[in-house]
Amino acid sequence: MAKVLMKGNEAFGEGAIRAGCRFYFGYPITPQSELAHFLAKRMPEVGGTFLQAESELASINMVFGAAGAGARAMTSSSGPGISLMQEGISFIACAELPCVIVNIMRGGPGLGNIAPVQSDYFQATRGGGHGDYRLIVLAPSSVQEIIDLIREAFDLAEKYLNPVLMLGDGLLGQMMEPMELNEEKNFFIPPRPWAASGRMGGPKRIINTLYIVPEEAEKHNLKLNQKYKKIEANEQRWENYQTEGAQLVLVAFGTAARICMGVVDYCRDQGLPVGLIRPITLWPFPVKAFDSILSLDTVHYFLSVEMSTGQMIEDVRLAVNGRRPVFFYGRYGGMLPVLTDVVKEVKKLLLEEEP
Amino acid sequence: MFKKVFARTKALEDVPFHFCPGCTHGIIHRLIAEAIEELNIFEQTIGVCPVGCAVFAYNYFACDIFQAAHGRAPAVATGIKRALPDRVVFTYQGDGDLAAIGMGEIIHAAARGEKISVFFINNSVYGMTGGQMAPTTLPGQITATTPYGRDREINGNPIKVCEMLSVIEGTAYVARVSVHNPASIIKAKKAIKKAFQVQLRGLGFALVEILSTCPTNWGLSPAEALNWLAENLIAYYPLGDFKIPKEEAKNV
Amino acid sequence: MHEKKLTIFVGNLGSGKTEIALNFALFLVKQGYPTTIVDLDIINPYFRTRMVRHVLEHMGLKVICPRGELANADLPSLPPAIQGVLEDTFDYGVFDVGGDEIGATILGRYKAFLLKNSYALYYVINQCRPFTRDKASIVKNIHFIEKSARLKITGLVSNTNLGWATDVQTIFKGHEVVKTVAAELDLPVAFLSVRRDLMLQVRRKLNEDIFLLPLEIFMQPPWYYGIIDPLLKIPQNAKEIPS
Amino acid sequence: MFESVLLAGFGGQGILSAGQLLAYAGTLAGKHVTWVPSYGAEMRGGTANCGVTISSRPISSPIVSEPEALMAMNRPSLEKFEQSVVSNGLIVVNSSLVNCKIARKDVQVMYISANKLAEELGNNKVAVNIVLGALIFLTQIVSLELAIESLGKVFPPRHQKLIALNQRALKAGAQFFDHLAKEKAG
Repeated sequence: MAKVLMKGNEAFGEGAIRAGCRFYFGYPITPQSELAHFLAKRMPEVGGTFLQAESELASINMVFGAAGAGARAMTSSSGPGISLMQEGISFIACAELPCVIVNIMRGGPGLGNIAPVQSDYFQATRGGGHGDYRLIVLAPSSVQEIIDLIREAFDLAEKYLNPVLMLGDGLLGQMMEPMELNEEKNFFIPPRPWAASGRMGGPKRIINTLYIVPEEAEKHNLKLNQKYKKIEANEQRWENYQTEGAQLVLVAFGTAARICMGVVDYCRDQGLPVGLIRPITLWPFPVKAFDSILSLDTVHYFLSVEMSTGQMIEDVRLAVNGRRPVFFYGRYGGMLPVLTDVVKEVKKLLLEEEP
Repeated sequence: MFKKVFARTKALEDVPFHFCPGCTHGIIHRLIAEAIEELNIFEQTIGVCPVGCAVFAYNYFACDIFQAAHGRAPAVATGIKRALPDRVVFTYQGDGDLAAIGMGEIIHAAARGEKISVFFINNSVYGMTGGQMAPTTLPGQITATTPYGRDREINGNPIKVCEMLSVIEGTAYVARVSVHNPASIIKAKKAIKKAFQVQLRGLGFALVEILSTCPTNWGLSPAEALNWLAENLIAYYPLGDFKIPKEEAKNV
Repeated sequence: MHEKKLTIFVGNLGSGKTEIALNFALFLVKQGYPTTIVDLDIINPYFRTRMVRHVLEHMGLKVICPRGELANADLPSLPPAIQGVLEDTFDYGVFDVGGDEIGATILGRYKAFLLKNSYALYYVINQCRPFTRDKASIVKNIHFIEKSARLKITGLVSNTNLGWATDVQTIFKGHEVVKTVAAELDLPVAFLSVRRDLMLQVRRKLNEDIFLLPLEIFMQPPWYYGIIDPLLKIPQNAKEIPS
Repeated sequence: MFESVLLAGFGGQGILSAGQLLAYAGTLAGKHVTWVPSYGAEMRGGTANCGVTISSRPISSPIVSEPEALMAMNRPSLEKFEQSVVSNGLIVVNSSLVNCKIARKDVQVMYISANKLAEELGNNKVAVNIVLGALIFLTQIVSLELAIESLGKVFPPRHQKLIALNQRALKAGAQFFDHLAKEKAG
């Protein structure tokens, strides 16, 4: 198939349509508005529904309604809007409904700015809202990967009856890359016996998140937790880039990972033994990647490179579990790590730190 | 031979209500269920219940049903109706749910002319959380959070939901009814049925505000509460149709 | 002490109404009176009679409170059986009402019934609580509660305490304030309640003729469950104050 | 071999579209391509810039922080990015809007009065594609033919007139230095 040149935000939209999503509810916010613009045009072409809600509170609850009624639904926003959605996301996770939420991160806290950051990592990977729940979090790092992963996002949501969050940043949403479109027709939406879609002669279905008796709420929490354990065991995804023989392994996702790939290329050209682990699932965090790389015994250090003051590093440390030192390099508030600065940091570690 | 003159509606489950004795939620549940049965729409109806005293409505209505976050029922109903346009979707919301935290959702669902039926239960007080001030609490009315009576200077003015929504273009039918005596209950039933019919005919957004009692938080016996409703609530919130479908308006 | 068939306890938040109501009801049971306790607390989400329903029933008390999942709900949901207690001419009824004038509002709906029956409406005072430190503020609160309950208080209960940190001095100091309130409003002090382990000391020092109600403490925070007897004896380390 | 280009100017000059045109041409050539815009407060009215990388290898970082070629459409963007260009790199300057000379000695600098040439073509707005044509000619990052073909991707078919005009602009820019080279040679 011929390649097309697409913006990241557009790829989220086209990918969703090719994954069989026919319901989008959202509210504009920079830097993800192109996703809404794209779907406003595209949804009517495929007989789908695009609805601009009055707020993020409403859009996530429209997703709750549509998903509970059996539809494949999604919404998207950026940090401040995702914060407003947390109540609804918690409800959807509790009610075990499938849906996809896209967060194109922007600078924060507060109103912040519209520059690319990765500072919603904690919010995304720790559930985000109230209560004990998790979202499956996918972090693409190229436009091609956006369109490939969003289909997987819908399938995972369906498989585990759990919301899936796709975490990108402003740069990933705004940049253009050529990519190959996947086949449109072979998405599969399984039957939904749990959907409250009108009894139509069948049994009564209730979409509910109220468990007023603590004993029952504990049981439901346990059920959710068992599901999360299964996801942790089965769904860790990552990419190893030049990790063979690497003494220093960078850890980065999304845009930061793209920059780090450049760093690795540059360092390898200079004969420096540097590699990269790029987590693709942020939750479940790819602990297995670290176990397998540490078994090789060549690695001396890890360096977590993030567009935040250090959030993913906590998961890196948990995964490394004291077996090697973990260092941090980050830029914040919408500033991007520059290739040469990361290289400087790498050289400093390789030359100055005792292994 | 005996002739059966009264039977339980199949749109309600055969379980006891949790509502306090004398609370009119039970009557309203029953009226909605009867309307669903009489219009023969039970199999395709999907309800959305609120947070508030009616939070357990999903245990009572026998149709498919959602339990929504506080105030978000109109957004949830929008999602359902857009996904399944041939189903009948209704929300059941109290005054805190609809007129305070969920004001944004209800106004925009109305403005979009969302084809849903909204039943708005107004008893001028927060029942669930212990009798605090509602957006519809009357001036001077004592509640847990207005111990000296609602003062307009401090707490502002009550919101008249029907009057407000009737000027929005997307609404097709807006009416206020009460359930304080048999005559008003018959009228309420008619309005509820009409709200479903407006949806079935695809005319747009329909809302019925139902004045209701809360003997427990008003501190009145059930009989006194009905009188208080008639004397005070109706005086402030006049009953009647605020908007009827255009085609009917022509005939009048 | 028990000439009235219905006894209703009201008071400010944290005054000890629930403990008083439970102990008073159990006292009636021990005297051989068939007694029902009604949990009318729609205010407080925790520390309600319904939490210890099984223990109370084991001790011979009838308990009326929302059943099943509703017991955990923060909804009023008054059981219709309450009406039965009001109309019963044989059983004794003890009502545990929620705190402050907000909790007392609920009595308004039963006013018609209460007027027909003989009842005692007791206002419980813990002088150690912030809104009831002195005579003036106690009198003010009594008026608030009478207004929202639409009923007149018929007696006071002297229940000054600091939880596990209570000592005899605290009790007497509080009781003196309660007596001044009683004098001002011309109300009797129905009884003085004292934690069972302090009874002997109080009785020794007391030089007035007043009924002493010994208290077992039922409303325990969960971390006490491990160190006390299921039938709620005084904890070993009674110095520790549960927050 | 040029791979990374930074296009910079002020909002409204068509910088982002010119970058897209270049990216499309790279895609048609079967190369690996990335296009990254600047945005933020700069998006409206201030300086606008975008980085385009075209390579036969997979592109690791899409961010063009040290461009091999810079296309400066006005003075503020030249001042902002002049120092970021790699040693032995290329800077193409729109001399219609930049009235100073560049101090750096380690880069090749080419001046083209694009707005004047655009006016000669009848539309001031195509200045950006005149400079782009020049840049393509000087760097050979893609072929001019593919850039011309890509115009059909950037403009909808109903804008046939604009496509033709921009085609002339690209060619004019390329020919400007072609003639200059031939004059020097001749």
